[in-house]
Amino acid sequence: METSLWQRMQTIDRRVIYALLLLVIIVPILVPSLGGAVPIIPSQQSLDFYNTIEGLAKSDPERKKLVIVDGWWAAGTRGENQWQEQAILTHLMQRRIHFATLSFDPQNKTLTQNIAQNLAAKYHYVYGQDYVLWGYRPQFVPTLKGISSPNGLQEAIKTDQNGTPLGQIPVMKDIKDLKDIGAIIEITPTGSLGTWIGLVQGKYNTPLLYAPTAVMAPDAYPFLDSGQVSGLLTGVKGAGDYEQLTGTHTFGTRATGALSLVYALIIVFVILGNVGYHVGRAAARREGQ
Amino acid sequence: MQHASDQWHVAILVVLLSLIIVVRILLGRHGAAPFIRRIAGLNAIDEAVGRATEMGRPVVMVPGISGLDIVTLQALSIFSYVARNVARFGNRTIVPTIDGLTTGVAQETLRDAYADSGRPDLFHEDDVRYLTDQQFPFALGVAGLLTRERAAASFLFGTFAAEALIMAEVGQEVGAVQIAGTPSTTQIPFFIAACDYVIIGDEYYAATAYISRDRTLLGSIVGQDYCKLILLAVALLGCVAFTWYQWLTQHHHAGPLIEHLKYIVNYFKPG
Amino acid sequence: MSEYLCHLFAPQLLLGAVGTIAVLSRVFKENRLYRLFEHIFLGLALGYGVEITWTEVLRPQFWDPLVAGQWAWIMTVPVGLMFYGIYTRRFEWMSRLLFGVFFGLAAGTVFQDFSGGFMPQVIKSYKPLVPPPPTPGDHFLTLHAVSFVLNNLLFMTILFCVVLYFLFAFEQRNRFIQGSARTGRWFLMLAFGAIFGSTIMTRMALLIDRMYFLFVEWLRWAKP
Amino acid sequence: MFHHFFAPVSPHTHTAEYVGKLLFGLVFVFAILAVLQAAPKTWRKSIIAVFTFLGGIYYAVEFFWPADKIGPNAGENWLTPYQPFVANLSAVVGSFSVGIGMISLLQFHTRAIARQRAGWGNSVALILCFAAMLTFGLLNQYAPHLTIIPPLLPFGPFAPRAQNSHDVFNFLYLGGYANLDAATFSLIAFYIASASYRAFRVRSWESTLLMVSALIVMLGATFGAAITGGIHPYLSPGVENPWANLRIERLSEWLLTQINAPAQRGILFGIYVGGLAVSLRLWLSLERGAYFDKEI
Repeated sequence: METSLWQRMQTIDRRVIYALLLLVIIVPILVPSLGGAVPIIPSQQSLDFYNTIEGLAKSDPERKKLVIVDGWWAAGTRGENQWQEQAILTHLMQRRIHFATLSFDPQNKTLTQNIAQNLAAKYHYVYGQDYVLWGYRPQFVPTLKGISSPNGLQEAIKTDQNGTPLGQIPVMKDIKDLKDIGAIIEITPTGSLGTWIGLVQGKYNTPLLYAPTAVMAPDAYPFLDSGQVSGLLTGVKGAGDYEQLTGTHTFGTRATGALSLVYALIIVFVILGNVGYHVGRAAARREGQ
Repeated sequence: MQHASDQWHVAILVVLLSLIIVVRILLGRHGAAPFIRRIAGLNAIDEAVGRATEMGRPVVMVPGISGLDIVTLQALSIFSYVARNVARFGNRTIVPTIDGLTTGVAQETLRDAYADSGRPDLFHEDDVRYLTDQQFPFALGVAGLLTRERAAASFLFGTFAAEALIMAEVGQEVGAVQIAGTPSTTQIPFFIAACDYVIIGDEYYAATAYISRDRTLLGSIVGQDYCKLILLAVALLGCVAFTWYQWLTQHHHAGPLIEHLKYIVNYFKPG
Repeated sequence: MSEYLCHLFAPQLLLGAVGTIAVLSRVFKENRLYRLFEHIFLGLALGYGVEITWTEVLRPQFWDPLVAGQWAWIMTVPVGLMFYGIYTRRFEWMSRLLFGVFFGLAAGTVFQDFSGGFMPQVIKSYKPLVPPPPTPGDHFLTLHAVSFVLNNLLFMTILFCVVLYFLFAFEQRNRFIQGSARTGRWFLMLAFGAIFGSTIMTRMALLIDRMYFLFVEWLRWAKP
Repeated sequence: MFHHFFAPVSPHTHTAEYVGKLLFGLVFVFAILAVLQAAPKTWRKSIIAVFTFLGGIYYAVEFFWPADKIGPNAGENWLTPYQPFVANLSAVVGSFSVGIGMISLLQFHTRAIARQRAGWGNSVALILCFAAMLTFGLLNQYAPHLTIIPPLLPFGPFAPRAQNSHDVFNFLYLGGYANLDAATFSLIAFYIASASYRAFRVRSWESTLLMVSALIVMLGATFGAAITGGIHPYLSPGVENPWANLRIERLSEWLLTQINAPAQRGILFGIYVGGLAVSLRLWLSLERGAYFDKEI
């Protein structure tokens, strides 16, 4: 018996699916113009993230405050977190906001340093004047407790990652405690959000911005509702949103384009399977009669 | 909470629940065998084993990716029952493991199962195969094993994480009948998508009682049901008390009742 | 050109790239290269696992203290040897003895785990069915109040139905109980769908990252 | 006195005492084991039950014993300080089992090679990789600067500089292991695509619910916002649009927080109670099933 079109639609060879999947991922990577052509509509949460930084740039024209960028990601989740960090640091540098980076993963120190230094060269950011790399701290909770204690920030961090005392770094001169922190950005694949909220954010309602991997994002929804988290970048889509908002288009944009195509592909396959299944069944019933 | 003295009432409740379970276990040994409802996925085990035999291809059983803990032990108990049937049909069972201790216990379990069914000749030490103690190499090893042994049935029971879908889809690809069960909630959707039958949530812990009909275990299931009902009642009563309390405070009532309700609401609250 | 070739054949990068291609080729067809790399992977993992056991557990917690004078650690060696009883009929029960201690250790933590890990979840389920006092300047007072109550009511209903579905020892003769349990299963399906949907992005990001590794970092066919 | 006996002994200054105590320790434990072995076979089940109970008693008593409310040790009782020791002890004894799996695997593959079973070449690769990883992993710890490959050529991929054991370890770990790990993880992307194609069919009410919920969450994460983008979140500045709750990303968020959260919590009720029951059965040696029913 000849297989009908409907039957073929519900039994597409898995290899066809895999080949098309690879195709929609590879093409946007190799052809940036194509990857960038897929429209990206920033989500409300990404917009909130962006607007928080913009608001900070406006409310603190003398750049007295510092933004803490905390990274907990390593090579395993670089596919998501690397592009988030790159997009976020780009935005901070575009608005010439001073920032400090902090890592709670030993690998993250080097990864963050690479991103920061590459971007610093492009935006003429001077180390020590405009930004500082605090480096790796093995102990999460004690460090957060130190940062949030009155006038305790310098004591908690002590030196940057090269061992230079913070007192000798110009950008850190007037940063004494949480009141001098404009925002905290957490880029992570771990469930560290609750601790930041509990120990740090609540003290002076410092804006807390969260950039997790996509699987971790739902954990943040209750805190977004309550206003404890001011913005959320979800995985690589969040990075793409952010590149769209800041007008820089690097790999994050292409990856987001690829991601949209992947989702579209899966949805098309689901539709094909369903149409084939139902029309085929109806046809079979008619034949049966 | 780190110690019972942080919140005595919580600790007392836990002791009470434990006592209920132990008492029901002891009671279960006497009198009529307790009732247990149908669990569809477990009924399919025999069908899967039978089909594997018809095809003349082995049955693969994966006891999850955690070490030798309570979840893995449950899986091995289930496998022992299944392996007995497999042996009776004169078929082979292959068990890849991720943990040295599990390997030892699994070898013993299977050897006994095959001996009990009168087919000790069919059991080979090599069929319980330690692969590695790392998650993804293990998944890749299981995928290779499913393909090369052309498994006709695959049982995935135990703790699973992201790698679950690799094993389940490869099993699907080679055409194995698949039955999966796990207390790892986040992997259940992927098992539903790729397997023929899925044991959900704590059906997993009921499985040994269900297939063995052992009175001790059935008694334990009864005790567990009482515990769940008590905990549900605590949650529902807490909800009612909280609602009442909010209502009274918002309507500017004061008095002893509101204090009582506040006490009830905060009874189990930490700190 | 030669700089590019040197880059392509840099051993570490080349091994990673060929290994990645070999593993990914599995989805199209089980092949020899894949099988080779499957075994390479298992071998590396086994060696790594043994190395980690030594450097992260045995060396710092056993060997270093022992040679520094804490002689009593030597007593763990005969105890550890009990595991190997499984290889003999005579001493097999010794391994059971040691397994028993480990089962006991694991079981002993259950009280703390249940009280500290699970009871807070029960307490978090006290959802009030009365809306909080209105915030001034709210344009949709009634809507917010109604949705607050409905959402909390839904929460309690789902919890109730799902727990009922997981009762095993009671015959569900009662229509209400039967219906609730069935509804519980439907809610479970909605939840599982949501989990499925929310996991896809992270998984796809991993594949995109692998392609980035192959085409951008290794082949350099596109700019980073 | 007890404390004094177990106190550390310097192997350098008190060598004789150190060696003597080492020997004593070994003999002492072996003697206990010999006594246990000599006990009548019928006692064995009870002996195991007693040891199992003793194994669990530390954590149980540590939990139920009242903790100090105030003072320097607030939040601790007299057993709490031993927690790291108990954890260390069980980790050390547990790691001695590392050989069991290794023996099983190496046996399997050496046999495959000896009998030249199909694919025995792969078994050779496995054993070589195992040996290389173990050797260079340990060398990387103890002698990272040891030269392994001298500078062979002044040019080419094998760099003009010598490769030390740290470099070889990186080749194996970062080049091999880490990349293969990432590649295997990314296989899931393929499988998730084929699984959703097959599973998301309007076959029954249940599979429809699964599909609809998954599709909403998927759309909410990417271009779904475009579909319902016409619904503005605000009617005018500061005034919310009530219809915005129908935007796909809001629906997705609602599914995850209002449907998924309570359903998962319901599952947790059963899982924690089930875990409690199994733990109690194991601890009190009431467990039944293959491994536990066997006569010994």
